[in-house]
Amino acid sequence: MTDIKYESKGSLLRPFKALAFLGREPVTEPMGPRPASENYRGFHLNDWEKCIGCGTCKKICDNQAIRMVSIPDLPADPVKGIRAERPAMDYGRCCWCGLCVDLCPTGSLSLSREYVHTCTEEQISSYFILPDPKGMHGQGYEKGWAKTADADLIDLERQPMHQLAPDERTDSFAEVVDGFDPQSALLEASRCIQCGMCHDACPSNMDAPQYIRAIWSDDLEAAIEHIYDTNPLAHVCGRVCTHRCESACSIGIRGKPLSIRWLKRYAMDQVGHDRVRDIVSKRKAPLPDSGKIAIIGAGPAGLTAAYDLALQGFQVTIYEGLPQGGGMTRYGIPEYRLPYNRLDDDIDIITSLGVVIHYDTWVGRDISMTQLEQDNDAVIVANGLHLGRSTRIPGSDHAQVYSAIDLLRKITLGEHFDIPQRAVVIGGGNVAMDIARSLLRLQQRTHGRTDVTVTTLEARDQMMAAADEIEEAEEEGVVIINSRGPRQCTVDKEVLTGLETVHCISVFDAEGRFHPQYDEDDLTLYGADMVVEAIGQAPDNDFLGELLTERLEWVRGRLKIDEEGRTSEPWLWAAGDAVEGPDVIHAIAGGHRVANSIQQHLASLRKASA
Amino acid sequence: MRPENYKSVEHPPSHEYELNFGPNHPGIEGNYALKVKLEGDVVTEAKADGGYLHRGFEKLMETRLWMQNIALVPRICVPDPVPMEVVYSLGVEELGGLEVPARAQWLRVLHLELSRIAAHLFTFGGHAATTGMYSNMFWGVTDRDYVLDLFEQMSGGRVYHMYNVPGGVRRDLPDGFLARVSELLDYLERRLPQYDDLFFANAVFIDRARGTGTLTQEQALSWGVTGPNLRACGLSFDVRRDDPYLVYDQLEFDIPTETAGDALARTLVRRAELIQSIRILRQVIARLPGIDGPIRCPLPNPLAWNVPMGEAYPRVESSKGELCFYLVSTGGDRPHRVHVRGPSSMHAVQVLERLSIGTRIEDVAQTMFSLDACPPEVDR
Amino acid sequence: MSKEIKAVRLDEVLGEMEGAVMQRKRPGRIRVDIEADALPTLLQLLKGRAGYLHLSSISCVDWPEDEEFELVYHVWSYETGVLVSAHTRISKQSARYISVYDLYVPAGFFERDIYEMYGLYFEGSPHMEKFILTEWNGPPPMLKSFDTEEFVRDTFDWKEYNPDWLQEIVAKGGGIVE
Amino acid sequence: MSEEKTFPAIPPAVSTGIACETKKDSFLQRVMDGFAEFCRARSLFILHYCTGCGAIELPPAITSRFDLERLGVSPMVTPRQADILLITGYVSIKTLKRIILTYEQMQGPKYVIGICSCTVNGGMYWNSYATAKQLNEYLPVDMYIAGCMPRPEAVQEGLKQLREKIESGEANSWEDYFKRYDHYLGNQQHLFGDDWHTPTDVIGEARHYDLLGDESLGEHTVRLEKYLQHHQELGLTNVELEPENKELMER
Amino acid sequence: MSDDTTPREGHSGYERLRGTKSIAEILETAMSFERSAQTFYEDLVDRVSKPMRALVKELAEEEAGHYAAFMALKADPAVQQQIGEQVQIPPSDHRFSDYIHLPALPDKPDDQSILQYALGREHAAMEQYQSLASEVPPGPLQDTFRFLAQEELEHKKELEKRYYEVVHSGGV
Repeated sequence: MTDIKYESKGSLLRPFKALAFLGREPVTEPMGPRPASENYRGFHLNDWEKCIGCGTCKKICDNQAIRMVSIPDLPADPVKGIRAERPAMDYGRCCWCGLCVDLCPTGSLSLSREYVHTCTEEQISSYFILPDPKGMHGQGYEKGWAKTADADLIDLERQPMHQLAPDERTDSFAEVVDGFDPQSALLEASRCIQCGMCHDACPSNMDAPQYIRAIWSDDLEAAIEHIYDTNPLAHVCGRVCTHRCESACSIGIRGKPLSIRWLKRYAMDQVGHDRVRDIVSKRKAPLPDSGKIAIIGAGPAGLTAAYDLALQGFQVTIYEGLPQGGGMTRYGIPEYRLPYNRLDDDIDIITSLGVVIHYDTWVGRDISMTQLEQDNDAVIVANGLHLGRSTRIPGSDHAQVYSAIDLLRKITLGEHFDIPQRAVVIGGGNVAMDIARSLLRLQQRTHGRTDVTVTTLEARDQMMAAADEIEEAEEEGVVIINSRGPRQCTVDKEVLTGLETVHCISVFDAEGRFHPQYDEDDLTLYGADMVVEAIGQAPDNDFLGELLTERLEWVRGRLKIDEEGRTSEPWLWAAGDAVEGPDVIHAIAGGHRVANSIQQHLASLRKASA
Repeated sequence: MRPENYKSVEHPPSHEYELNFGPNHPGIEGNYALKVKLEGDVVTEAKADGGYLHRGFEKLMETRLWMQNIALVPRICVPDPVPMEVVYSLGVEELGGLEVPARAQWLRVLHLELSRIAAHLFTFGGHAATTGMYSNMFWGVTDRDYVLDLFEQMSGGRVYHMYNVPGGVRRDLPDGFLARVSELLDYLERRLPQYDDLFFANAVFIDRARGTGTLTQEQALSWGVTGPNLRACGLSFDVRRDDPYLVYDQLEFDIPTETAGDALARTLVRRAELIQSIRILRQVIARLPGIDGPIRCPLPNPLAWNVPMGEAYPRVESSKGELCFYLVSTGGDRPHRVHVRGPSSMHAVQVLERLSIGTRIEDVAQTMFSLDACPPEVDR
Repeated sequence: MSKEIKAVRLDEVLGEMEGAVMQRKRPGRIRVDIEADALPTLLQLLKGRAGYLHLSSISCVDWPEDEEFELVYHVWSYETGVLVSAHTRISKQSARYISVYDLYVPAGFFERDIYEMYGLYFEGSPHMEKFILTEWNGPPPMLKSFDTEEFVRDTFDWKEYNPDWLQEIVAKGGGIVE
Repeated sequence: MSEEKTFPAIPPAVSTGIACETKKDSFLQRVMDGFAEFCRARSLFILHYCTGCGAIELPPAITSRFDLERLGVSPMVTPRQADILLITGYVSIKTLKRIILTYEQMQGPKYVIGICSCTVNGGMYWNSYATAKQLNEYLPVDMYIAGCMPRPEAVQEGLKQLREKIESGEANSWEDYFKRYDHYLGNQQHLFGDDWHTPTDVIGEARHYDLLGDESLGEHTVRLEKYLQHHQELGLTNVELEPENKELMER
Repeated sequence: MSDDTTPREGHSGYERLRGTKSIAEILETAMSFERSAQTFYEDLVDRVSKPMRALVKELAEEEAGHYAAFMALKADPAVQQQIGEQVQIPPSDHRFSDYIHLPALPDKPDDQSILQYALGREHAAMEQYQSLASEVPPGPLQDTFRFLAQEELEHKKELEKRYYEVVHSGGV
């Protein structure tokens, strides 16, 4: 290209050169819409199969153009994190920035290559659409702007969690997981898209988005406030919760779900115990004495109910048979997962609200149910599942065959037993992992070497234990043998020699029902001087006494309760593992439920009498 | 400017009148107005009247998340939206200490220079129309449209691309994109001589533009003129070279200047800049394939993004001049303050008001287009 | 560029200004914090002695907790390629300050803008009247105390769409989730 | 065109004095009307007023590449000669006043097209204090074109639709402005204040076109009349007050 | 408790017993099997504590239903014609018979032992009815055995599921 000499501006005729264009083909495009580019940002498409109704698109929309519509026909499953909702777009607001697509956790939302929509005043409702895969006018335009790896704004990776190396942790009961440092906690918390699927999935409906947001805003005391709205066992849940929230987390669909549990733990660890106690104490309204409540069992359910009721001005007394509180979280969960001092902190907060706990007090032995009924306005049974189930295979009555629950309790209580040189554990759940890893630590400490084998009926992918538990157990040296059904505990001259197992072809039938099939020819013997059965737990309901047992209604061996947690006796409520099966967060939810029910019941009684 | 043979006549008082030049006037650029006092057809007083396009951007940006604002910023200047995206992103990156990957920086330069070409072509079209040369307006608009086609392939949008985000860009280029850019540059190079015939070297245009809206160097400096308008007064200043951002310091390009300071000089500077932009783009096309890597640094979740406390005053050279944002963060998820300093804040208001005085009414439009004033940028 | 202006080192100018706190933010960016009454003098020195000819902009920031406005004067030296941002704070009580229009012509636009948007009056500024907000009767909109969303909610209604698909869903018991 | 300030006196209302006869629906009339609509649909002038950012797609639309002249559409610089008022996106309150003034100056039949999201429900400036949110609260709108902003092809489609609508005689929303003037005026007053008025005597025109309907007059037109009356008393203007309004005011 | 009560499938390791019985005999055995079970569970109801009682009652009702099915079958004229025919004795017969005579349960049975016992019974009965269904000629008799085998299988699965829930308590 040349520069023009503007001193000589050229002939007046020069512009007429443009007349040469007269004969050329015009640049004019044919009438009608041209095909748009491959990543064009046109009208929305939404794959309803992929969409989970999380509403993240609604949150990122800077124009509030997206509204969630609940659609009754659609399947909804809070446990899996699926809502029967789909986004609807207001094209009177949309600016086609595509942030909704880039932030969609599932990748269901995209923009099509369709861009023409006109309507009259009467048809203006056509500006509000419920996108589906067919497009705005059902014309099946191709996808334009859709999710790509480089445009994805969802952080699919977790912040790494530092924990003790396997060889550092096997000789002691020191806590394995370090917990987040402030930086990684902030980063982890900031992955949250606040969809609230975790809230829906949590049995106790913990508002995780709120405390995660508080952590991310570096306002940890606000996080504590939010946590204590729904969970007084924050240290416990911050460490050993079965985190249904994480299974429902919508980031988990394409990536790793948020470490919600560790974030809770981080908030609790960072804010000192005294400060937490101050924060919680402010929640206690100066209420008049509302009544007297007795609770049997200082486990998660009992403690939660006590917390709720104490905040409402009730005089709460807990009767606990064991020397310390926490129930299964203390006597079932090893210290390396939940340090006792953290549990003590949680209990201290509850007792600081005025809750009295009588330890070493067995109801039925030291105080009768009749007494409790007489002295209190309401009684809550939260006795838990403290009896271990046995396979009852031949040889299982040998003295060296233990129940995992009993053994874990012995470890916590510091009771003596002979540490086996070689141990075999039957069971594939978290309790099996707990006892295996505890025995391994004791072996390392006593014998300087470890030999623990876990046999499970289930195949690896069916195992009930949490994936990280399995992984950590194996790191530490626990040998896990899958698909083995226990056949007998071999005893030679009164001495336990091992466990004979048979190959389990399949555990469940096609309909997912328990229907184990064995290959009787495939027998293997695992040598051991101790066999531990960790297959299940049962409640000990003898304390109720025969009379009360007869009066109460039962269902499938458990106390029958209604959805509020009431038993068939008007003064008696039940909660926790004993009625709902073993799970700490369910127990906490049950504690809230009965506390709430009791309050309402007593309030209506007072109203009636007044 | 009055023609040489113009003889001043004593006008009766009725020859003095006020005129609302705009907002609904074909000669005005955008939705903007000048209230002019005329003596005959010579402007004796001019007062800009803005706010017709006021949307309260600065307020709205305080209500939206850092990431959401990427949808808002390009709309501040409609004909040249890309520098807005980039300057905002640069500011957030400075606040957040984000490292923009090399490839993203080159992609941004590609995007910026394409936008500059589009904006200049559009201005040529507009300027031609104000001097009655509609053929050239048709050409300018159509050729700009070919650039918009490239934007559409690159970012999925013709006019508002929302392509730059803090930390990088949103997408990598589609296949074969650079070849298409190259084709377009070839086309534009072929086209420019035709523009010369019709417009730049047109005696009518030169006569009308020469001496219209003349700025002296001192005036330009003192009135805060920047960009091509400043360079048309012989002052070689360009943010790209003198306060470099992105990878402009790795690129070879000249800063064209003219000395006359009038509408013609400004237009010629733009024409020369078009050539420089083509030169920059050729370098980008040559370099870009060799620069691999991510196009965006890892970003926090946009819904939970607290940008660290601080302030930033990023600057870029838009097609119209110096464009700056003043960003203040208090460490929250939204900006505490965003001040948009567009070049047109000066050009379309105080400079235009001053330059209009003494010109004939029919040249006011030309003056405005030659200053490349962008009303939405003034009104925000 | 006018070569007569000698590039006096910025440090010298700042050294003469008592109470001015300088902070180098990055190459080519300097922040100066200064008392309000000394700021015009600083700008005068910057322009007259250090060659800071170009007032890039004046930004105003509302700090509601402090009951103060922060004014930031961004001035640029074409010769040294340095941008100085001079920060000062003005009490909201007085909401008045001195114009620097006689020093920098561009200040006229920015001061009017700040007057409109924040209600901060600049004495001696030539255009202390409305420009953008001529049809606006509310409070200065950029004040943090003005909630634009609340204003919009009180003033405007939203479109009520009622498409067929929505009617069907509502009939089944669904509908828009608020 | 700042109406309050630069118009110290209200110009007199349009009073044609011609009584409009009721249209006879004769065969010839129908043929002639049909022909008129056919022609009208093929010669549409868009008012050259860039109200908002969507206007940036109009130069491409009217120039060579998308050439709207193929549809008989061309820009027009004056409201009096224009048929279509194309509202290109958001309307700031300041612009809205000008839009209404302009609209009232346009001759019927006239058509309003709202393009972009902003004209429908506020668009991306939904929470801005400075923009109006729903255009049809202030003016009757014939056609909307979705997009932010709509591409020239979409504008093309919208104009095609409008053309069909005109040809089939359905594009009558301009009559609605007269028939429901009180409604539109009410919304305008809500936004601009009770002293809002334009130089056009809309009621007079409505009567002229025989489009005065039940909702043409109401509390808002009364408010307008009161305001004008006040000005008249001050000798600022000379307006013949509407007899209907007088009745309404007495009530 | 004998090892046989453990639920298992497959026939390897078992000696196939050969022999024949008349249909009348088979029906008698089956009816006494169901009858004995019914009485057994009915007696058990009072021996177990309340939490287990519902389970035992359910089991008793189940068996009573089967018994009623045989009563109806016997009254069927079509069966009356075949009743004297000899058919092969199924190999599972001995286990089947065991359950008629040997109610092996501890004195104070808990839910686990009741379930284990019931599972063993269901399994033996299912095998027995399956075999018989393949031996007898087509007709109402075969249909009934098929039906009963299916019933027992379904019931067994139901019990297995419950066993899993109760004993493995959700698998911790």
